[in-house]
Amino acid sequence: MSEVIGNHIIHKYLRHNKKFPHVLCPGCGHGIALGALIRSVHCLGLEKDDVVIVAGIGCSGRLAVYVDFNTVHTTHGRALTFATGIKMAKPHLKVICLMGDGDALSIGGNHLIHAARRNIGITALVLNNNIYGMTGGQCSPTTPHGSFSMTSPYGQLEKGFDVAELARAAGANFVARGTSFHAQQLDKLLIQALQHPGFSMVEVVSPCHTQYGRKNKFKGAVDMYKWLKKSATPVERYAELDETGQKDRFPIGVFVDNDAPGLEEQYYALKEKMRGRKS
Amino acid sequence: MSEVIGNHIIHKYLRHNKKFPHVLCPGCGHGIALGALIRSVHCLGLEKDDVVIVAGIGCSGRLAVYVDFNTVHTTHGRALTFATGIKMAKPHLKVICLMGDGDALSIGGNHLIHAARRNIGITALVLNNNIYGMTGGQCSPTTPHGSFSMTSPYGQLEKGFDVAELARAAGANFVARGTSFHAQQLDKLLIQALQHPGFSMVEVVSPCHTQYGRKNKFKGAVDMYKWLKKSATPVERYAELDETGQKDRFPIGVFVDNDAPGLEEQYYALKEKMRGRKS
Amino acid sequence: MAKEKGNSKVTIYPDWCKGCGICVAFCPAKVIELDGQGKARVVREEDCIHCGFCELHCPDFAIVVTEIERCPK
Amino acid sequence: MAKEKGNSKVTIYPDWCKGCGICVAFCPAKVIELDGQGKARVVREEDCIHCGFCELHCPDFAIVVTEIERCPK
Amino acid sequence: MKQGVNLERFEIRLSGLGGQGIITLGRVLGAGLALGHGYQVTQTQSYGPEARGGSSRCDLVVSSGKISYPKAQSLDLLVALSQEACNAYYSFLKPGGILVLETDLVRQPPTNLYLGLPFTEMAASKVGIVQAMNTIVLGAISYLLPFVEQRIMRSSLQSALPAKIRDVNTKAFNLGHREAKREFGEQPEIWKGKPEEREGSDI
Amino acid sequence: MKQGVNLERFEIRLSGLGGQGIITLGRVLGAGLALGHGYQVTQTQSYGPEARGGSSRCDLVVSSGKISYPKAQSLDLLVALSQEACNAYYSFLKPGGILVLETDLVRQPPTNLYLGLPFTEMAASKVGIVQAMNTIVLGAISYLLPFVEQRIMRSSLQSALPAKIRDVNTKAFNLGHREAKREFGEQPEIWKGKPEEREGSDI
Amino acid sequence: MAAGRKKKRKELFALGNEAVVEGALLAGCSFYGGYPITPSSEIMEVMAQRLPKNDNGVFLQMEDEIASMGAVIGASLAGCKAMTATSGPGFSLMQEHLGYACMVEAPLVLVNVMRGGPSTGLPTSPAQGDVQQARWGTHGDHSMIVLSASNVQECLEMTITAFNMAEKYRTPVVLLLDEITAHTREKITIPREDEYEVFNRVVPTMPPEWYKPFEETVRGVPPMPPIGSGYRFHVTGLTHDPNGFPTSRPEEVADLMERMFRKIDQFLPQVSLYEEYLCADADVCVVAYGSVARSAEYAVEQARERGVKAGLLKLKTLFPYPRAATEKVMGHARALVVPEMNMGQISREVKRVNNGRATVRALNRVDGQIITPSEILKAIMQV
Amino acid sequence: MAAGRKKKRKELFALGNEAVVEGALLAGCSFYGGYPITPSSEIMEVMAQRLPKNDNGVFLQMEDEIASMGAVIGASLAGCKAMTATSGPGFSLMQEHLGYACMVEAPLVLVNVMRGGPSTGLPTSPAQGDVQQARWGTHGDHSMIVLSASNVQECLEMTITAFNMAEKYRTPVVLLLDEITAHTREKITIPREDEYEVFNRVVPTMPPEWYKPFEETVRGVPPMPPIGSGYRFHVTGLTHDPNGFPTSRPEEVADLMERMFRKIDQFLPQVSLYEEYLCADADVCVVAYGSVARSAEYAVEQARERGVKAGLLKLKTLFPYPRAATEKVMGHARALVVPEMNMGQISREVKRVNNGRATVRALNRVDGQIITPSEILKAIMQV
Ligand SMILES: Cc1ncc(C[n+]2csc(CCOP(=O)(O)OP(=O)(O)O)c2C)c(N)n1
Ligand SMILES: Cc1ncc(C[n+]2csc(CCOP(=O)(O)OP(=O)(O)O)c2C)c(N)n1
Ligand code: SF4
Ligand code: SF4
Ligand code: SF4
Ligand code: SF4
Ligand code: SF4
Ligand code: SF4
Ligand SMILES: [Mg+2]
Ligand SMILES: [Mg+2]
Repeated sequence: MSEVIGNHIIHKYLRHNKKFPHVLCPGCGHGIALGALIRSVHCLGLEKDDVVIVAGIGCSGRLAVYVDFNTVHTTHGRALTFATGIKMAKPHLKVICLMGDGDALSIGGNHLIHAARRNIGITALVLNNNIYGMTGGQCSPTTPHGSFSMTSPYGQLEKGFDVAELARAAGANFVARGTSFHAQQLDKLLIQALQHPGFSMVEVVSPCHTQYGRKNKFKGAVDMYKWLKKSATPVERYAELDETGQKDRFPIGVFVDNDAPGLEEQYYALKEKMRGRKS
Repeated sequence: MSEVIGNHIIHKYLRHNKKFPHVLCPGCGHGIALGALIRSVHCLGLEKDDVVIVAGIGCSGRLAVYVDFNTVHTTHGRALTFATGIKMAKPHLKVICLMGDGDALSIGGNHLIHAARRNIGITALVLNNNIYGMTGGQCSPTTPHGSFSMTSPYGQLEKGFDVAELARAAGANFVARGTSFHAQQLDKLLIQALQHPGFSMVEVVSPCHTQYGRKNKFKGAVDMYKWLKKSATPVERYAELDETGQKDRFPIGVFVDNDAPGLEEQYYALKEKMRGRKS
Repeated sequence: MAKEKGNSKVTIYPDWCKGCGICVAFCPAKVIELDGQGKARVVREEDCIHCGFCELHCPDFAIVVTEIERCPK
Repeated sequence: MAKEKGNSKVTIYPDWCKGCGICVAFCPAKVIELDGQGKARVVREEDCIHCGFCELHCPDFAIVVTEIERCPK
Repeated sequence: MKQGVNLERFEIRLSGLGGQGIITLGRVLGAGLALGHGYQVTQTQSYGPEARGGSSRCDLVVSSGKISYPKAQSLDLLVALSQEACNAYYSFLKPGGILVLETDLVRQPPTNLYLGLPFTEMAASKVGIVQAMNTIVLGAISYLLPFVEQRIMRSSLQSALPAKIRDVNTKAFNLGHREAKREFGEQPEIWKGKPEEREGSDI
Repeated sequence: MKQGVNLERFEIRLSGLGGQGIITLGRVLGAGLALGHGYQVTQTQSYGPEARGGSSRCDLVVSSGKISYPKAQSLDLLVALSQEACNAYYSFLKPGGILVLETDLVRQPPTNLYLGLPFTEMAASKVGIVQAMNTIVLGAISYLLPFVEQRIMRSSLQSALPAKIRDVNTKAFNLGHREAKREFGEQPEIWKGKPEEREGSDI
Repeated sequence: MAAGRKKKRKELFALGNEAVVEGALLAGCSFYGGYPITPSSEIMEVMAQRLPKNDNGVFLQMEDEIASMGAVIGASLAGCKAMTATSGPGFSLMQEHLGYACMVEAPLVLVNVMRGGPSTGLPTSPAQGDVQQARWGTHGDHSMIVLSASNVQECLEMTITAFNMAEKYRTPVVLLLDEITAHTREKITIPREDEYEVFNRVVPTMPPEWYKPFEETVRGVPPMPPIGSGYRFHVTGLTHDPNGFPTSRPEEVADLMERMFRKIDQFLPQVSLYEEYLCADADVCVVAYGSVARSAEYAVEQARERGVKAGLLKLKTLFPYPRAATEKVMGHARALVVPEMNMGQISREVKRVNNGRATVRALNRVDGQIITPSEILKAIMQV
Repeated sequence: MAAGRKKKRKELFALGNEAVVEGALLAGCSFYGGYPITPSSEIMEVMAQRLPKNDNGVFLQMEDEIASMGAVIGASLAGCKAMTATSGPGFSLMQEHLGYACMVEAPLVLVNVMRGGPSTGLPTSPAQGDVQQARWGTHGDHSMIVLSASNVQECLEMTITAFNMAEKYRTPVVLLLDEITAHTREKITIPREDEYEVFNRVVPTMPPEWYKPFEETVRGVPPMPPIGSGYRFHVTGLTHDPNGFPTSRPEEVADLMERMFRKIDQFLPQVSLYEEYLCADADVCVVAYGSVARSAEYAVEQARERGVKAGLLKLKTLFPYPRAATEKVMGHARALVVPEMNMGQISREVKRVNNGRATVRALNRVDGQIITPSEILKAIMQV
């Protein structure tokens, strides 16, 4: 992917019978992530018919309707369960889940760790804006300790998940983190994830100025992207930093990269074996 | 705890108006774990009135009814949610959750990781027998790859969770693993867990001969305890083993030991602070 | 833990014993055996070294081991 | 990526632009500004170095940057 | 808390962009009418995706009697502080209803029958903070609505605000009232009495 | 698949310990009666905690006509292969019903009216595998029940089993039948004809 | 209630959702556990501000609706007056625990702000599609108290009532609002302390050894101590005996079930809340609840102006269905009009009770729009 | 159906739960996703053995019931005939997704084996407490097809019927069994291929550009292609327009809702399955379903022997409630007896339909025991 894939390509993947611009707020990181997803599908030369986007409920989930793939907008937190059914039934399809941080990690946390454990061949995008965007700014399981939201008016007392770490511990084959500021790296991470067997998860740190930024001293969308630029640090460099260096930064890049066969591969191999036995 | 605490002490904690022996199968590891729990409560000198056992549904959950504490037998997978409500409402109570592997990790997996993240002051016992005992031997999220159950008649294709690892990644303050064969160590682990602030989890590997052993070449209950004796290895020693040495073994002991204040402590401190402000 | 032989009294409540055999299999002094009804029975009490294993591992709390000479405190 | 100035055409579809200001803030060549209606407008197209940033980061796919001389392949 | 004018049912929509303080404006206006003037008031607003994408809307129904249907459908007054809002809601204005615009932000009014002021610019240049724009609008509306008493609405506004921004908002309110009086002319005739009954209309 | 005897409703309970193969016994017996002999049969069994703690129970209702109520409540035949089972279910036996015991495992029969064999010991010593005990019981029951044809039940058993354990189980079946014939004497009189109607009883 | 001057009542310009919080705090609510969902989220948000400031208030955001109900029940067992709020999808998720609360007799209040359904449906539009669900959504037969409110002041009042009934009958109470009622701001008046009743659950007064947690009592409601107060007992969702121990003995199960139905049924008159408006001589009676009752009231007035003797039976209790009140209006009304923002859920109850006496005309709408006064008026004029 | 000799029918001695699996496989089920729970687990366990051996069968154990329904809906959208099975607590957890399946019109079969409730209740005892829940358990108004079976052979047959209805009407179908029916072994006869109908969903036959996934059709049921077959479209639980795109425009919402109700209502006669037994001249008619219908049949025979003209209306469809059939028997029966293992859930429907014509006597039991023939007989003799 040496060349920038421009929006004239993106436009070919958008639904022509949908109204644009989309419903998301000005400057919402989710739109940028969607661009990255489309570019990575394009780069891999996947057929639109073979791509299934399974989305949860949230601003993030709202993206699905705009792209000209097979799109399923499911229920809050459960996208991975629908995706699992689809993938097991039709293993040749590229099944991609689009979820928010609340979606994937609060109500949907169990499905995430089980999809990872099962190693089902799905690529999960967690668009992490550290907040419930859609419902108006309540805290999510990634809202940082001390920060403010509609349901933590005196500062969040709980700590947030390290999403990548959780996916790793649960058994995911491929785990990475990018941001919607680092769009080109995000393209690469998504391409890797989509090519992986088994379960792959990419966390995309994606700012929500409207619901998170506003309450936490960010002046506007641009301000949040500046923060991303400053604090997101390649994992290799991050590992070399001492504690003070790591403070106020977070690592991006690839954290887990295994090649165990996906559940659907194993299952269909079993069927094949049993068929062999029968005949 | 230099002296063995005998069953004459245990008997004082059992409900005299309940029928014994309990409903569990001969040789079920869960009974041994219950003994350890009672001993650790006894050693810490806790008042019966101050102890709350919140149990899920499963053979493991059935234990609660036999002990003379405040006991709440909840719904399948959700014990931690009830316990969270109780602990936040009455922070001085010792709240202990008794859950099975299916209970805590399959249907209840999300509550486990959230209780860990939240660091709520609860001690969670996960009685892990690698199977759904109560419902007749279907696979659980800890059923090892390749083993047999009523729902994996051709061998389990999925891999099992590393429960301790998952709890750690989710943010638990204290994480340990014991077995019902290593009862004395279990007492010690439980005592440590009960003394810890915040969320502590002890996984107890606890054999189910009836539903797991039978289908996986264990000749009887005793056979399973022999297997535990052989394969459970203190974490320090385990760490020193090479890959072949680690194969067929698993580590027991303390994996995480942090001291972050529990959510309830933080919450009541906040209230205190705000009250200060008011007056 | 008393380690001397002959000091211990091993009581098994047959009503609570389910005959799982754990105490039988792991007692270091072979003090216990299963009887014809499949219940644990103390057969060599004098060999008991009061290691506590059987008491700690009986899933049904059916065994109590005490010292013979003095009352348990 | 063309790095030479003056070779690029920067098109912004005002209908899709929501005026978030990302392209304005991060364009290395200061090609874009927000107009009175709060929409992005190309003001120094000739300075564009075709770095692609604006295209990749417009959350609304409102910007297209092409090379002037030849048709995009 | 006597009601100056007997109102059957009067519908107001305040609309514009997120961040303009539309909802606060509606709440203060509503509280002033309900608690200060003693009218029955129902106030509703836009939620969900509607409330994102930068748009904002707040409706009030004001009446002397009980309000059967709390949402606005046929507007007596539409305040539009952005072009999108104006386009979206102009058609809900009832015949003879009044349209109030932010003249800098609504460059293409859908009709030439409107009242307008450059509220944002006024806030920036005359009050010194753009955020006070909504209070200027409140002042202007308070002038326009014959059933609003300036004094009551002003004190209602004051009691809704924290001390440190009270003065500047009072100033903004007065400015809005004054400028509206100068620019808008007479209060609309049709509102003066009891609005005609709208029997059978789908309220 | 003609039915040899006309049955109104005949209730059997097989009970004992987990691991004795009670459920399999019931299924084979039920299949033999339903598919082989052409009776209406309903078979139910214990589930849940009941089925743990080592106990096991399997009921059959056999009838020539439709079975209205599929669970057993008033037993014509109780087979008890453990003391606990015998204690628990003896009271469900109807007056005149027959009790069959495992004489080594039921040391304290609740009555002296019973038929017994040391099935486990027989399996161990005469068949060579303890697991075949349930098949011996099947053979014995097949003798006892006047509406069972030995030949049909045996072939029903055989078709239910994988080839490699077929022979040993046939042997066990025959053993049970033979020993029952020798030990139990005549088939119970009361079962020979159509059992009396039990009108109004709470079936 | 001193002889001195009464305090002035506080007035607020508040959302229906905010009024719920006011009511809950007046009733003594000290625990909120929830998960946000439109159009109920403001209840949670205001609780997040208020409860930490309260003496013993606990606010907790849980990971989902299932967890929310779990926490609420836990807190209830620990002695709190506890509540949660949600909307359609979350209400569906709460059903298992709603049944658990019935079974262990844990008092709690669950506010469901109805939006368009089924499924994600119309998240920001009003509906009344969850009425029968509120009664039947959990598995297994059970009793359920379901209340509603039709304007902002009633949101406050009915929340107090919900807490009182929950505590009095040891049962979960569902308060159904619709999006309109919840998202409308109106003036509300906060009652003075002497103007509303607060009922607190009955706690045991015998020594712990004599206490049986699920024993029969005159009211059918056993006293309930908070966990940790010296009364140690077992709580389970299995059918249980008076000690709380699991049982499947038919007599014991029957006793339990019978008591649980009876403890509510025997107080039917107290539990059945409704308002009659111009009902006394009505030929045509509208039966309505929630925001539709507002439209109905107006329509009834208009019908009277046109010479039709119309009346309104406004239901505040939806279940147990106010049978007696309905029968009473059917004593003279020849026709009943039942307007609902669903395909006919309360009209089923009306028809069941009706037993052929009057003509029952259901007026239904499921497009996310409120039923207007003129639609109801038309129906009144037609029947 | 060649002229040659017909194959002998296969006979099995099988559990009700096993018969469900036989029926499902005959109907073409190729996907099972589930979570074990007593007393439904055998359905899952037998599926675990059978599906991996089938040509295209997929078996999946999910982490809970919510996930199970998610996977089943996903598989249905991907073109599978898909099913799950559960019992009470799991059924409550499946409600949100049941509503989603309604909304996106995903055909699927959900078997709920009823046990004693509410809550954990009586896990191994029979009950019929989830009947109204099956109709109303999910939020938002919707249609729902609910079937039942009263013996093991019917378990097989009604499972086939459930799949056929699901595919024909593009809707989830709930099959309600009770613990007795599920856990009884009886002889079943596997029908020959020419003895039962299998309906496969209608797939679009126009070029993809012309396909509108939620468009009006004569039957009200739009054709449904499997995901990945060239017809790309949007599926959402939000109210949607014919293209599947979210909409809140009242007209579009009304069109959608109206079609979703109509697609089932207009086929009421086909959907209403029941059996009449000695009904033609019955004075007293028992209305029953599930295992209770077995007792009822016997009781009716006994009553006839005693000279009472009794009959049995055995319901196989519970919802949409077979109104016409009930009205027909009420044409001559002066009394209806409705025995149920709940506090009266179908008797509510009978009363609603009855409209004052006949005496309706509910006979209820909630102690985990079946209702016996003699109890029903007594009720018949009394009314
Ligand atoms: C069962 C259920 N509970 C709650 C909701 C309400 N809800 C919709 S989106 C959302 C959270 C959105 O946050 P996130 O997943 O982080 O997505 P974002 O909007 O931030 O992209 C919630 C709580 C719902 N739709 N369904
Ligand atoms: C919502 C719900 N789903 C399923 C069940 C059925 N169920 C009861 S216990 C259990 C699993 C028990 O396994 P585990 O938690 O490992 O406990 P164990 O019996 O092995 O100790 C299941 C699936 C239930 N009671 N509730
Ligand atoms: S609320 Fe936040 S996440 Fe949602 S569209 Fe707006 S910026 Fe994006
Ligand atoms: S089934 Fe397994 S876990 Fe349950 S009591 Fe028996 S041995 Fe223990
Ligand atoms: S360990 Fe306990 S139950 Fe097992 S045999 Fe010994 S005494 Fe009996
Ligand atoms: S205490 Fe030790 S030595 Fe004594 S009987 Fe028990 S296991 Fe054997
Ligand atoms: S990034 Fe896009 S939406 Fe934002 S200002 Fe630039 S063109 Fe407009
Ligand atoms: S391509 Fe680069 S230089 Fe050119 S306008 Fe965009 S951001 Fe500026
Ligand atoms: Mg988010
Ligand atoms: Mg287990």
